[in-house]
Amino acid sequence: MMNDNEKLFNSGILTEEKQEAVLPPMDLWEKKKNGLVVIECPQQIPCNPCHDSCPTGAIMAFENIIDIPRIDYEKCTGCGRCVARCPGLACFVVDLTWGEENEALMKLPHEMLPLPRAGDEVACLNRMGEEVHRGKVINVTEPWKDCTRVVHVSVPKDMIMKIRAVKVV
Amino acid sequence: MKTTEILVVGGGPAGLSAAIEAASLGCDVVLMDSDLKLGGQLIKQTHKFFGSREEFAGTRGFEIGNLLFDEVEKYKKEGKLEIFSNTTVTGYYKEDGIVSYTIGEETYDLIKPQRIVMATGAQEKRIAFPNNDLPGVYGAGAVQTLMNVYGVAPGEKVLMIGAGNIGLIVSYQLMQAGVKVAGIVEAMPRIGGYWVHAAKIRRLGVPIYLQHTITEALGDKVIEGAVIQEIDNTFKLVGEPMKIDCDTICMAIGLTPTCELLWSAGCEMKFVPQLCGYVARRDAMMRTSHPDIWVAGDAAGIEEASAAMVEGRIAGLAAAASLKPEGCQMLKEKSTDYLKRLENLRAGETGAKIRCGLEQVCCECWG
Amino acid sequence: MTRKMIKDHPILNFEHEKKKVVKFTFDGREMEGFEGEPIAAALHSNGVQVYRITPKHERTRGFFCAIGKCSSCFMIVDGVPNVRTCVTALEAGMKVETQTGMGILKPEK
Amino acid sequence: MDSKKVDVAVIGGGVHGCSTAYHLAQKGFRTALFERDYISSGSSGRSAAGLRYQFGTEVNILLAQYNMKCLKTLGEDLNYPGDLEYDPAGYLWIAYSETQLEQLEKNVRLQNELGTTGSRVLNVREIQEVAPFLNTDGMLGASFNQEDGHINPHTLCFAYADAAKALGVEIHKKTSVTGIITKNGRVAGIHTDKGDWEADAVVCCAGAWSVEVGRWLDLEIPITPERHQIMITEPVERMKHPMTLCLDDGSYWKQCPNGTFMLGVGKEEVKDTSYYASWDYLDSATERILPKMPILSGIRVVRQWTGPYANTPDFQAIVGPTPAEGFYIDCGWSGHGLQFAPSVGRIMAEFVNGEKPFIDVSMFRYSRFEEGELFFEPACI
Repeated sequence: MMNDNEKLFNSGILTEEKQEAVLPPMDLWEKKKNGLVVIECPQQIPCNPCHDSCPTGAIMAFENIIDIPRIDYEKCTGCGRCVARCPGLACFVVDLTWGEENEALMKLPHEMLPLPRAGDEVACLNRMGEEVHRGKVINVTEPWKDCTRVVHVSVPKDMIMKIRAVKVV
Repeated sequence: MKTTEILVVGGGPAGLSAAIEAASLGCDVVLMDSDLKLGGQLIKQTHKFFGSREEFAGTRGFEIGNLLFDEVEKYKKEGKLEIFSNTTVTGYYKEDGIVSYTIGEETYDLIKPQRIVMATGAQEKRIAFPNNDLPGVYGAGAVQTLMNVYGVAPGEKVLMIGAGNIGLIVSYQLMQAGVKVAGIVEAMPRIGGYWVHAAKIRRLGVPIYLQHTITEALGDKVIEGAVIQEIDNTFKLVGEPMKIDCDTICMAIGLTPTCELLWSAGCEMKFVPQLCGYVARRDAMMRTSHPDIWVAGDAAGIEEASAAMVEGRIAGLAAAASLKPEGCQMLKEKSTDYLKRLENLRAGETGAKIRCGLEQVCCECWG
Repeated sequence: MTRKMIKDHPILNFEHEKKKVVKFTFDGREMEGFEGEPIAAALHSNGVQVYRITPKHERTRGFFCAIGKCSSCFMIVDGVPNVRTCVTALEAGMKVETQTGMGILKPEK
Repeated sequence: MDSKKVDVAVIGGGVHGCSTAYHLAQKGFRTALFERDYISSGSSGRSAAGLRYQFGTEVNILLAQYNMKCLKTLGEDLNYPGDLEYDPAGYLWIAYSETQLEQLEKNVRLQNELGTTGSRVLNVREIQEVAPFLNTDGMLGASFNQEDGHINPHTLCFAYADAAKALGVEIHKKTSVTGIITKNGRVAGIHTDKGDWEADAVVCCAGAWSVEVGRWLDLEIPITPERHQIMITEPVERMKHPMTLCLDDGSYWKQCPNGTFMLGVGKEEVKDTSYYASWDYLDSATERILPKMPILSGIRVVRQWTGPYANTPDFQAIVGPTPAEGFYIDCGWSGHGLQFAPSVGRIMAEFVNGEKPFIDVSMFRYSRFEEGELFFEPACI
């Protein structure tokens, strides 16, 4: 039988033991203005639009289309274009330099109604859809003008590895 | 009797691609599709496609459909491509290669093509449980048609059966349409679709019940709920039955190739579980054992639409090149690229099943 | 009764307002739908889910495959039984009826 | 490979093979049945599945009486849980010329004399009574028997096969017989693609494919396979309408218990066992049938299929022992064989057991062709 963590992972939830692998190096992350990308794409699938959409080459070219994305964090500018392009909505940007000491800004993909607007207080959801925080929407962008929005929301720093979606309440 | 150089049966991703390629080589092409609207599954897809730039990765399915329609329009204007929608091909008569079809419910006619590309797609599988016939139990493709093509919600609260890519994607699309998803039931110990598709809906609060099955649909005249229960590794029921509140049950058990015309044509067929049913044996250029018939898309084995489009392009090109000797060079040039793209789409862990299936039905070339 | 249509959608624009509204009847009740949409879709949006009653076990049946393959949505349309309503376009003035059993052949006039 | 051993090997999983195996097992023979594909996959499952008293030769009429009696309660007698769909909706043979009518009258007279009292000759007004939807233009009269009818050919085969299995018969599906073993001038077994079986006797129930089986023993079984086609429509509510056969153009049609109409026409066809249908069949059948049954215009045809007749020179079966010792045949039914499974299955078991058949079928003997003793069945299409 599967243990609980396997069960969670097998149903689409990135468990803590697997999170390490996708995190940027902390020293760089803490300093990088505008944030760095976190990509939660643990399965080899034939897909590379994240690389195609990256204007700086931070998401490196794929040797094989099924490769898991590799990131040159030095080049990442936190622009969020991959956030809006990834078909799996697996890219997120986390800006640790934003706001007060304990705050961070998360740039999350969003394709549901109602659309959040800047200034809204929204429910912040973890990977299981549980509301773990109420955060303030700072900005909403639509980088590719294709209806996929990137919602910029302020969150407590210690929540950056928990929050993965927002919901208008 | 009407004649044409190439008949393409089916106007989904594979059929449209085949028709475009064949027309690009100067062939007269007739494309027939049984639906009211062209585009097959493409026009129902609001999610962005996987793959690479060549397969329009990162573009939404229905928008890819529009791109193909633009190409179709071009060849229609040039008089190379004729489209029959709402037209069901009803028979292939092997003796003289004649195809029968009906337009709508009334008109019946015949056409004699020189070559045929069968891109007939797939149909939904079902599983048995009490009340699985009640209104409110809908196929996943049907749910997509209703809500994404015609703008009609299938219900207010849906239980999804099956966590393959279709079950996961349709769950997400239901939420986009403002429909609640009560949960996704999956018999296997892991989701069958892409992990990222599952993550997308999990973070919106949709439960996925792994190693569960539906044991009963509730309701008298229409669906009023469902009962699900855990199963063990041998698929035996364990645990307690759990009642799920829903008014719709969406069946995303899987698809099986639509292959009646291939059987009628006497194509060599083989049952390949990895391709989800009976499929025609074919060579690398998608030619079946019948020298005038090619196959492409889900009809050749259930796979993603991206692969269907590439297969369609190969089949359309190869069928056309068999009529236009000047097309052979083109076939040689383009097919290398197309085959490489297919190889990419089928790489890795998620493509293992397809690769294993194809090994059983592909031959280098027919004698 | 007003139709239940999906009006707001984050991705799709159905442009329902640009479609031509036509009237038809279902078992004598007047309903509205869009010209050219499948009869089954028009009925569903009007809250009708039961399209026929099966001959042997008298089970209710409705929409299922939406591609004209499964025969679940057979109805009597303008007097003709066994019409696949999921792939038959709605026209103004259509008389749509629940099909009980298999449909009755009528002599041609 | 070790060869397996039975008393009798039956070739062919059609209705005659299944019935024969069942009757052999009843007599205590260890029996194995071999079918290349699945049970009922050949001509049996593809037949129009008519059942009738109305034949025109004595032997067929006597056999038919036994068949009809058995078929009525066969499901229960064989303890079959499914539905055989036995449906006595009647059979109407329609004459369009004096000669045809005379033949029908002759058939009915013979049937009545032999004890089939339900058969009678109808005038045009009476035809309208039993088949109110017919356009009777050009019809002179008909023969009719209300007890004739229809059965589901698949479940009929399954019922016999299951009953045979319950008596210990080995049923080998997806097993092709590839040859016959002989020893000291008599049959000793069979070769198959799954190994050899020893058997003291072999019964060939291979229908149109029997010619090939005969050749393994240097027998020329005079069968010409002929493709026949059938179409089926969407189901509609049951109407008062018997199976109707028209002698002017060979067209026939009936409504099956599930409401579908089965349409067919006897016409010049290719002489092989091909399963491929022809596009012009829809035209040729409908242009004959619709004027006679106008209410069907507009009904949708949903399926068309083929199945081979096993035609003999006189369109009568070949039944009984052969010059090859231990080799028995039951084939050549020329399109009306399905319904003869109850009687002839029993008779084949009697032959193998060395008994005198309960109905004399010597008219069907293999040697009649070289003896020049052909006898034609007038009631077939």
